[in-house]
Amino acid sequence: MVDQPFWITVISAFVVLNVMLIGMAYMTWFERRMLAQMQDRVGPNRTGPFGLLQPIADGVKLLGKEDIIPEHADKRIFLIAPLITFVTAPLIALFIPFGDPVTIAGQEISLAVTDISVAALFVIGISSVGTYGIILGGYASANRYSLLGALRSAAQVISYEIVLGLSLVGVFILSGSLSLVTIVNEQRQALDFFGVEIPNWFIFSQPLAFVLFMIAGVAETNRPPFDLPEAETELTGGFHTEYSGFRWSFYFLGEFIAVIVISLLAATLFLGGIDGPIKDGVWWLLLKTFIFLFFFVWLRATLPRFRYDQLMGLAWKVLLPLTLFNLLLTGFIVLERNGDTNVLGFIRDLLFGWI
Amino acid sequence: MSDLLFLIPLLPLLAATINFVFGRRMADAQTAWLATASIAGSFALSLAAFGNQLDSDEPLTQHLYDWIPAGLFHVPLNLYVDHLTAIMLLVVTSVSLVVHIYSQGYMAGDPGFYRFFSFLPLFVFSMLMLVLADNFLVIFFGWEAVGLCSYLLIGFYFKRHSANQAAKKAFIVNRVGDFGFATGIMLIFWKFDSVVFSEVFARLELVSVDTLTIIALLLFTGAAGKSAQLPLFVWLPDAMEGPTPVSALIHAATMVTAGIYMLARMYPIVSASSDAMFVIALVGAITAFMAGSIALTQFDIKRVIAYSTVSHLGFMAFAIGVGAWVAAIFHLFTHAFFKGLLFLGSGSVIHGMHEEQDMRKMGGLRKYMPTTYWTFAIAAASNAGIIVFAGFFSKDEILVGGWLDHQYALTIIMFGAAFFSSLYIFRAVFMTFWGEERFDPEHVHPHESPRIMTVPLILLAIPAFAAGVVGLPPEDGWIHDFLEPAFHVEEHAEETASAIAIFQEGEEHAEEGHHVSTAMTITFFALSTVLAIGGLAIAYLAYVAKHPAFDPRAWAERAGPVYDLLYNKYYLDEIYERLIIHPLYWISENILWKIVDIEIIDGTVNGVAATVNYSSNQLRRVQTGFVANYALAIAIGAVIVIGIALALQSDLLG
Amino acid sequence: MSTEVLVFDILAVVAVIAALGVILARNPVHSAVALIVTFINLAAIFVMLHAEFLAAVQLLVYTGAVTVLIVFVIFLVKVDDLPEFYGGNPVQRIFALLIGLALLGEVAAAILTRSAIGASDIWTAEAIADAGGNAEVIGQVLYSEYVLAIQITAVLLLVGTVAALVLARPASATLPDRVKRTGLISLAHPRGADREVAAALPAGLEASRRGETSGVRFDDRGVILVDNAEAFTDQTAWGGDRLEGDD
Amino acid sequence: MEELTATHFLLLSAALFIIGMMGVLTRRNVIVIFMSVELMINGVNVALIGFAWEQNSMVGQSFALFVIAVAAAESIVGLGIIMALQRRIDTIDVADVRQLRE
Repeated sequence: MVDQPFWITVISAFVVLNVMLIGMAYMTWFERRMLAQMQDRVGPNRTGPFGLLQPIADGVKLLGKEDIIPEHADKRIFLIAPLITFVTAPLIALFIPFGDPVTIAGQEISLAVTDISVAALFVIGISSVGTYGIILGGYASANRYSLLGALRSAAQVISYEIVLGLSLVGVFILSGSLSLVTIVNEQRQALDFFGVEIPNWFIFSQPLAFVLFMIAGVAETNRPPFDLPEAETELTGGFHTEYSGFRWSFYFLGEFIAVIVISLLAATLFLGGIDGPIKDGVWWLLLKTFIFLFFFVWLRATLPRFRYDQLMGLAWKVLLPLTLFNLLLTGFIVLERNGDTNVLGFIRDLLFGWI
Repeated sequence: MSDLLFLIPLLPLLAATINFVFGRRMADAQTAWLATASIAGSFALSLAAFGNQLDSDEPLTQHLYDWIPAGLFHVPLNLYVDHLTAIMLLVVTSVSLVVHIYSQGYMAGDPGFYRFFSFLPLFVFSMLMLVLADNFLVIFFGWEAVGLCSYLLIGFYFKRHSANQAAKKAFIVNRVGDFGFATGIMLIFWKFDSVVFSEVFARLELVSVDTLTIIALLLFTGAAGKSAQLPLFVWLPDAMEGPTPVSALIHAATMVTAGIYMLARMYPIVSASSDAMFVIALVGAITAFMAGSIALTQFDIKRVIAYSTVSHLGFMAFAIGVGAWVAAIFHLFTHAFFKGLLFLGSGSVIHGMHEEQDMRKMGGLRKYMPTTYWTFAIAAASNAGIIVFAGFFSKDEILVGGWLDHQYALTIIMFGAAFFSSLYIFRAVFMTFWGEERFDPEHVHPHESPRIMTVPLILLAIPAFAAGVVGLPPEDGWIHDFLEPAFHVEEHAEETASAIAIFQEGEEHAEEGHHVSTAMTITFFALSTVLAIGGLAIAYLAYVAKHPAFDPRAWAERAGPVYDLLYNKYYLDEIYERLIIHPLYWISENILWKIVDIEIIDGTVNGVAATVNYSSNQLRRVQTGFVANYALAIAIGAVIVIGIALALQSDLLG
Repeated sequence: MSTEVLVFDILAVVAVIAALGVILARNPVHSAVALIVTFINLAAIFVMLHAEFLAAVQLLVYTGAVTVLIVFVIFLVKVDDLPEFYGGNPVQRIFALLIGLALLGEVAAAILTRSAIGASDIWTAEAIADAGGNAEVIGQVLYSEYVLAIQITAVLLLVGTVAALVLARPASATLPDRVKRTGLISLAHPRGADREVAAALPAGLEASRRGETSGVRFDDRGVILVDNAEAFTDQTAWGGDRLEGDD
Repeated sequence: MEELTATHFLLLSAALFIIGMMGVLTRRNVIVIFMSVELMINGVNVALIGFAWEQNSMVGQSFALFVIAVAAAESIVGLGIIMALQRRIDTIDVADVRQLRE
């Protein structure tokens, strides 16, 4: 861990959060443009070159809109709820290592804003707090559709959060740490794969966990094809039916931040983060993240929405058993590799141990 | 080997459990073979244990777990196999195995088949635990468990009133003995602070001979109950209500010898007290004589054998009493085979005669059931002590032991008992298998039993005939060499029976041959043979040749009151009825019920109940049903408790 | 006053105020929100106490799972329909207040006069850092000294899960109930009703189902048909509601 | 109190515990009572972790972890009971649940 004064941490946190906000703003632009391309449309291209100023125009528009509060709404909660989603999402970015520590003016600065030993757990914990934005927002709207959307969303997020968390345990076992910095550093070693040197990215050693993580990540962010909470055709917008103006934009932006964060996490946890073939650095991380972002958009453009019972069934009956299996397998292989046990001995003990 | 000891009792227990739980749904053959296979496994392991002990003086032990670890009272559950145990293991498992096989034929078609085959292995388990015990509590556990199994199996035909009565009788009479046994164990724990055999035996010097006498007599009370000694033998003849294989296994070969085994196991305690030894010898001798004489007059074939069992148990007790320890175990060993065989043979007869047990309605059966006849005859010869048969050698050693111990009067009584042995058993043989056919040929068609029953008979006939070789040459045979380590501990009391001294010196002066001169051996051989052949001859003359001088009916009339006395089993049951049961009824009714129960106990209970009722009715108002109220009460309690703790801690209260 | 104490004071005061909010709020949802705030503050305090792992667990388990469940249950049991039950009976409340104050006084006295402090163990902050961090150390302790307890806890959780399933199962399963339940599920279920149940319906019952009382009936394929929109919309998607006049 | 000491945490713990206790004692809504119980449990956890911190020990943290696990199980069952209560007697008002009196 890098020993640095508190104020540097504050500054770096400020920088990261703002970068996240900008990234999120342009994520909207990116998504709209990509969707348009995929659907053989043009997309927003009027505001600025390639429509690059579109997010700013949108922001101005949303801020200028009226902030409507329904009559029977639980007013205080109605006001707070969007903020919960909006605030918790980018917090996760603070745990992600954006590079090796750099030395500026004799002061060593960590490019991971916080490097605590249980960072990965905090990531999951904070994302679970984000759920409250949805639940409470749906509840406070005093609207049946909103409540239904909120409940669906909460059930969905909780279910997939279990899959998300457990799919990471294999990574934790392999890296022997919950710290994201350590996990990245672990992946930067070379792995000898039948004579070929490949990076020790966990996507190679934990392919199943990676797939599960991505599925759960998509569901966790309420993105298509898992966007049941806001299923327009069924629930007229879900939990944010009653929201408008900048409060609505908080939900909207929170979701995009969550997408970016999940992409960052996937890149960090499974694709080696800042590790790259030529020179390690944040650019590799951004490249990988970008691939995942594209993947999210691609999903939205191509896949139809799941039915709700299918969605829950998928989480509990397919993904969860798979994660547990993956966990079992990983634990077993690690034990085997470390020589803490061996299959033959185990079977022998099992069969003949009583003698 | 040590590690596998636990399997010896565990296999039958498993079989018993499986049969008991699932037996109802299993086919009869499945339950039977499961039980038999488990016993066969135990037998094989027992053979292995025996083989191990054959050339080792080091006992096998296996620590299973600590049964009761309660401070000073520490009872481990250990299995312990020394030479004595090894012999007992062989006897128990081999006879059990044969009986299990036999029962498959005997019990075939019985509606309680699976029940039978769960109780029987359970009995074997209990008996093995008894035999394998290394401390008093475990032996007591086995002791009670075999009692329970005996109860269950005597009352096996629980729809029959007499079976239930007999079961209860066996159980209650045994309780009397067990009371003594338990008291003895308590006394031992009190005096020695341990219930483990080896620890107790090592501390014998701590207590006086008088205490040891009391302990030995208490233990003998238990043995008298289980091994049917006077005055507690009355249950054994009634126990014949159970299925015949049960009689063979439990009430002839194994359980009833538990008392003898236990006394032998308590060798250091018993041998330390010459008074106790004399009492044991006396009781044994009288039991042997009385039971033998009763057997002369009975007509139920199983009862004859039952009294014969009592009589032979008397022999064994006498042997213990005169210090002929090896002879006692030797006789136990041979007796298990020939008496088991007698019972199985009688079972075969009863089976062939359609459940007829009265010998007066038999006769001439030898041509119908030759296998049964020949095996029965071998067993009878063994029982009678005809020379070269197994029983001869073991019984003869007992008589020699008695003589050597200078118990001349008792030994002469024992000669009488030996003569009776021959007389009554051949009486049974001749009445059953010889002479005219007294059954009704219209209704009874005697037939040989199926092979599953005759094969066990043949299997048992071999040791019943030949088991005596282990005691050859007399007084110095292999069994002496084998068992003497078990009866060889430091001398405790000076006045111990001389036989012990003989064994001890025998170790040192083997060439002197135990002080038993060849002349004496031959004399006793001759005497025994004369008596046995005499019994045989008289029985033949009376029941086959019909010699007028030996007409049984005439003799019965001539003996008159003596005959009645014998026929009615010395009126023991009636005496118990008068002396114990009637007064108990009276006390129960007039004092315990009318005064103690109604006035004192009921009064107290009702008074307490009324008080509780009243106060509860008052207290009921506290129960508001509001959870919050209850929580409040808890909180108040917490405040008070913490307050008290704080006050005690601080200096407020000085 | 050091920064640490200041931070602690802020967190603690917020936690206590939120805790008061839990028990004072009239709306259970507000209570739950206050509870979340308390929990998050406590998680932060745990971080101050070098218990990062516990802080994360606090966040995951309490904030992320337990409270979400509570909020769920609040929605499911429809608190708004209940009569006002903000407070208990006044006597009880006064008593409770007094008892609470007394206990607070006692405990505060005990804490402030505390003199006996046990011997220090080996896990100083440096030792923990050397051993690889809080999670590693707690893992070592748990899986060495408390390995049996861990196993038992796992079993407890499993039992708890099963118990919850049993408890949350509908109380009775008589045929009408089954029909009702199946009917309700089937409405949201594109594959239609449970045909076996529909087939097992006695004729009379089916007739009554066809009648006005419920507005729900079965056709001969076992598919449930709804007569009017009331019968459909008057039930919740989570099956907690009943049909009109269906008592 | 210049330095951060265990006393701080113990006082916080006591405060949370007693607030939770008051909630249990005064409220009638089972769910709020339930939340109050969670508060009490958390109070205890603060004390456990505070002691662990004071004594550089891991025992307190381990215990707190077990407390959390047990509380999780308790919450599943507790909420299940609340659901059953609602379904069975159509209320979650403890004042209406008076079967204990019988």
